[in-house]
Amino acid sequence: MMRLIRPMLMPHRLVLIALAVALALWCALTLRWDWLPKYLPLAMEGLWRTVWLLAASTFLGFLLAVPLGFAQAVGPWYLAVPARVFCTLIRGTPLLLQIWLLYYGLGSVFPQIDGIRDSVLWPYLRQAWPYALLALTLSFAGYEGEVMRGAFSGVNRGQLEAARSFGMPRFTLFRRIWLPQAINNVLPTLGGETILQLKATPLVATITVVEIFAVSSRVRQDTFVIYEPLLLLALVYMVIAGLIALAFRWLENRVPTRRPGG
Amino acid sequence: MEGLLDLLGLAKSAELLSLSPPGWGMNLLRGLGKSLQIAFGAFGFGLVIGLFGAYGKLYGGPVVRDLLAIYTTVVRAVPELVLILILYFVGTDLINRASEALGYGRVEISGVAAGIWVLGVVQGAYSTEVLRGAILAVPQGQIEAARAFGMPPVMLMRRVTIPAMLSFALPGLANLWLIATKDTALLAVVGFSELTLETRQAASSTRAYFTFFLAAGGLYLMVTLMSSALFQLLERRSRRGQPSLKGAGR
Amino acid sequence: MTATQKLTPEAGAASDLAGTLLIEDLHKSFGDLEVLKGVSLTANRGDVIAIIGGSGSGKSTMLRCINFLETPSAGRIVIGGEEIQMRADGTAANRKQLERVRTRLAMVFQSFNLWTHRTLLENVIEVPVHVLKMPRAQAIEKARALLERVGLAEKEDTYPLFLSGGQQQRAAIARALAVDPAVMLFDEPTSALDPELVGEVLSVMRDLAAEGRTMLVVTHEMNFAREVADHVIYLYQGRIEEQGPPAQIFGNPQSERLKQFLKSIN
Amino acid sequence: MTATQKLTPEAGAASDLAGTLLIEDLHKSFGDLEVLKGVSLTANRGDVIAIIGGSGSGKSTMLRCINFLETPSAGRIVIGGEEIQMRADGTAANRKQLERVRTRLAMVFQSFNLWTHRTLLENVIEVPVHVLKMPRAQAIEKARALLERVGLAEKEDTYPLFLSGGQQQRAAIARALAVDPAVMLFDEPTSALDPELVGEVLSVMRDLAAEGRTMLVVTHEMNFAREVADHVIYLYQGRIEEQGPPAQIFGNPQSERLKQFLKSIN
Amino acid sequence: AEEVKIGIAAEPYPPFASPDSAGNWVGWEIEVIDAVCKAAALDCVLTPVAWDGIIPSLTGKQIDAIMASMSITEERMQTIDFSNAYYNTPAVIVADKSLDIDASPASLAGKIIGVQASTIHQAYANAYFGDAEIRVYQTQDEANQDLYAGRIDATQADSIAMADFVATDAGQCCEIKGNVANDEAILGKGVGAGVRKGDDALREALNKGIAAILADGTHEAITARYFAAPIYSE
Ligand SMILES: Nc1ncnc2c1ncn2[C@@H]1O[C@H](COP(=O)(O)OP(=O)(O)OP(=O)(O)O)[C@@H](O)[C@H]1O
Ligand SMILES: Nc1ncnc2c1ncn2[C@@H]1O[C@H](COP(=O)(O)OP(=O)(O)OP(=O)(O)O)[C@@H](O)[C@H]1O
Ligand SMILES: [Mg+2]
Ligand SMILES: [Mg+2]
Repeated sequence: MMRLIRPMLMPHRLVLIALAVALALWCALTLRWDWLPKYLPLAMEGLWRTVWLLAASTFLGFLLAVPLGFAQAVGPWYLAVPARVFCTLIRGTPLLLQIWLLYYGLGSVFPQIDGIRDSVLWPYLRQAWPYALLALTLSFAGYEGEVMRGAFSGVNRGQLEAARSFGMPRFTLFRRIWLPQAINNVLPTLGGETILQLKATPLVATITVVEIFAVSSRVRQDTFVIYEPLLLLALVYMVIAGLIALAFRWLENRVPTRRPGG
Repeated sequence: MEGLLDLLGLAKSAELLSLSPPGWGMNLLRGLGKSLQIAFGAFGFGLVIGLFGAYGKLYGGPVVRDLLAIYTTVVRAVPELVLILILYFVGTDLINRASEALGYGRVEISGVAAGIWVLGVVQGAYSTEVLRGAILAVPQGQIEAARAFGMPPVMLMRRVTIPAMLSFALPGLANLWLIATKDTALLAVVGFSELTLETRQAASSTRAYFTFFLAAGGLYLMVTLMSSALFQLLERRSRRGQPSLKGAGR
Repeated sequence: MTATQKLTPEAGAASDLAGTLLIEDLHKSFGDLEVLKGVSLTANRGDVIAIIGGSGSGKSTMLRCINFLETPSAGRIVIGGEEIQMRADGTAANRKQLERVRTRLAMVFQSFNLWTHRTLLENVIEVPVHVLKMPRAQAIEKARALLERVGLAEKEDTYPLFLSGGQQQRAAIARALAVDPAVMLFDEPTSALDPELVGEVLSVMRDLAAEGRTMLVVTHEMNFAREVADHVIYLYQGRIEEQGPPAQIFGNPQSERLKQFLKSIN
Repeated sequence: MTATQKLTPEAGAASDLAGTLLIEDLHKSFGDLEVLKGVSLTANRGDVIAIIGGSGSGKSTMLRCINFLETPSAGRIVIGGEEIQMRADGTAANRKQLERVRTRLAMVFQSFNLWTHRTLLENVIEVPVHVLKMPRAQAIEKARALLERVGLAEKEDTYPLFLSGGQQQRAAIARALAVDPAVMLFDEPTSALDPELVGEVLSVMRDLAAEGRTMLVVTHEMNFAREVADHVIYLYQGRIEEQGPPAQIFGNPQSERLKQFLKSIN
Repeated sequence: AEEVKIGIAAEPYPPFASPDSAGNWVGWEIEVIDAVCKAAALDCVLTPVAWDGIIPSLTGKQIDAIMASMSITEERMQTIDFSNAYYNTPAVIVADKSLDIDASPASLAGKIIGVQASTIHQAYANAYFGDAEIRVYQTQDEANQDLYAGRIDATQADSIAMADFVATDAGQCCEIKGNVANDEAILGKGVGAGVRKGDDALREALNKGIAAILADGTHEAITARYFAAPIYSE
């Protein structure tokens, strides 16, 4: 506990903390917050949608990124080239365009297929969130595929040779040595990328998915209170980003590494 | 040629995308130009912030380090869209109030300048981290060797640290540049007619959504491919002196 | 050059042959560069063979070819009486066989190559548990005994990068011993250590030799080669320039090259 | 323990003092860990001083304190008759002075630390051209002569990472010589090399000693210390445990520690 | 005269305001803005701003007035002031031809209704169609697309814009099902020009201009070129 408190007691930090508290108080007292109770339930709903879209898309995207990265790093050309093309396409075009193409482009193709409106899939195809999830997942996979490519080829060759020299079967080697080391090496990057993914979620508001950003827009549009919802929204994102950072810090510290001193 | 286009059902698209009115091709290109202009400015401004930020974070006093930590954490945690709304409106408001208080009356803030300033502040936070990591990746010994020979700090930075860190920084900087080109889309919110907004206008004026989205995607992709090639060239140049890592992953 | 003794692995039962090693006319090229130009050697169970030679003479390459970390360009490799099946391009033809044979070999790398994401204990039990399917509890018990033996009992929960070079080196030996290998391959096991640690590691190896394990050791430590090895091989530019018992190699070298090499070392 | 000879640098003109080095009661702590506990030494022009000792005894730290790559916790350092001004916290008080003094010292690092983004020739001319402001053409001429001398003439356009360890080591020596240093500091200049390369590098150093350059050499090569050094210092846990001429240190060691250290090496 | 920056929505809203490919803004509202400014002797400059940022732009002084088909509502009047109305149109419900519904909350219960963000239609739908699922789009065009694609059952919007839509190819799927019941508090008192609170001089000037073009027939003339029926009533 003391370890947490002591660094906070440096004089300039005390000044910063005082400033932050003063700023928070000033915001709380002089700005308009009367709209808050009315929109709180909607905000919670939006927050939940943001969180699960983020969680599901990073999880699924990462599952896709592993083979994408592996294929690019060491795969034969007929796997490496498509993986490379996919990653380049995703990274080379704005996510907003991808979302629109999927939702308005692909989405408007479906209704023209005979019988699809009567199928069991239609209630899902009719919703916006499946497209949002798909777009976010593919985007994360594209970016992380690139990261994992570096991670896989960055694993020290000797580590793999040691495993091979003990007769470790290929899949065991991948599962026990290669993948864990690759992931460990890029955990800091992945943490940053997950926060980037968090910041990409507001884009799905443009295809009618009501996540936390859309809620704040709605508040601004309904009440014409301009800055307060934005400030609160910024705070919410900072808290989520902070939690992500903490989670990754915890993951990183599970395997202690010696880092060069600054 | 025309027959072929007809055959593929692309004749209408070609007409919509032609460079002279009533085609919208010129609009898209104009938007692209503006996007690149802002992206370039913001990227450069961000690099300057990043270089000072990285040095401040590594070698600055505790106050400087804490302030920079707050800057990079906050800016990287909050979505750019939110930051742009806050920075653009509050920022211009503050500048105007200041200049009115000083008796100058309202100043005109051009969209380009505002865009560069807003995105530059965002980019600066990321550059700080990229450059800091790159400087850390330079083997300490190389810097010690320079110091042991009596190189003064600025010369050390110019002759050793910066050229040596470049190969570590370039992949990250390439990513930042691509982010900069795409983030210009967010400036549509403040009415800046860059590529995405031009695309939306063209699409909804003509109802040819697919055509224009694909065209814009193609333009972005072109920028990406060209800048990737350029960055690869730079990276290769900065890597001369380092053996290739090819085959290391086997 | 002395002729290689012949050992016919097909003659005896497999169990008798555990710990034997036969290499015949091993060649290896990297592109145009021929690094090994026909190397043959035989090791009986319990033999300690020291391989010496200048930098770039192909010592590491030879060791790495034996367990197919490099694919030989030509030649035969017979381990424990089992010949490793090769394709025309030198890659192992039968992955299952190769994996099986490799579990009977154990290599201790010059740069240790401990798995940095696992603690020492986890490093040592990794192969027994996940490859040899030994029950975890049993593997742990055995691993503790091995770590004890190399003097690292109290470090079992430490990650490799937090250990000094000598400690990592000993941990790598413990990891190799955990698979109960018939043949052990050492690539310059002491080169990165300071003089005091060199002594420690060599004494562990001396014990192993006394136990009767077959060992191939690439080394620059002539004292070790002299004292512990049964047989010394001097490699020069990819060929065996001279070989024989240590007394002969160090006491009465024949080839000019070897004489010069031994002089440069002292 | 022998008393350090005293040398009073203030007595003579600066030019006479070029190449002298005086260290008095040097202390260095990392946090709570006291690594150097009062080390003093004197070197006259042309002296070759070998520093030996076990791992962690503070050899590298001592060398690094001399040119302020580490800030000493206490003590005096006088180089070429000029005392380096220190603040209370051990940092150099006068950056200009420090930079000037450093150009007269040259350090050859254990890990070479050649600048990987420049070719060998560029590495060698870097300091002469950019710090000492020597005309470029002249610097190149001198650099070529030095590279020739260490046997790397045909490698001048190669980048360091494409060279073998021994070649990098020799390039680092050429780079150090390019500044015409009065005092040279070597930190284990041969530890990462194979035996044949060790010989090469040591012979270059022997030449330097013959030229009359002042040298401080941290080394594990007892043969080198025995043959080349004028004076040997044995460090143990941050103190000078014993020092003297090589014949005495190796022939007739007094301290128990040193006896044990010398035994473990052979 | 001093420059007056008139903020218009950067998103096209035909036939009221949309850019042509040469970058010129055209449409009914653009012509009206011209006429009003001329009549009020104002030196007007059109400034496109994203709809989402249009009110902050006004309060942040990037623009001086909003003339972007913005309805005069109580909510908005808490933040900005409005001139008198220069047009008003009823709000209608459009839905697939095969659906048997009208514009009443009861018949829309359980349906999916699309509306454009930050419009009176969104506010109205939230207030009255609580039993339906409401989807919010950035532009009415996108809502129309989804109506055509069948992902929403109905949309609520301006009668003029909708009349335009059902006349297009894509609009053939659908028809206007009727006007929603009026609620002036939400649907407002027509469309007016928004100005900063307290900027009475500009508001008066705009009012004068609007009154002038209504009186001299300019308004009627412009309307006749775009629409079949008048779109202004007292
Ligand atoms: N993967 C490779 N590709 C190309 N050449 C290689 C490769 N590995 C080794 N060589 C070359 O093969 C030769 C023998 O290398 P090897 O590593 O076997 O030498 P060594 O006898 O172990 O030397 P040292 O004592 O320095 O470790 C060297 O000339 C080396 O450059
Ligand atoms: N930057 C540092 N921070 C903390 N401790 C350090 C630092 N540098 C060195 N030490 C410690 O100081 C002690 C002496 O280190 P030093 O590098 O001088 O040893 P050495 O005599 O050079 O040993 P070796 O022969 O292994 O190189 C060691 O215990 C080491 O752990
Ligand atoms: Mg080797
Ligand atoms: Mg050292």
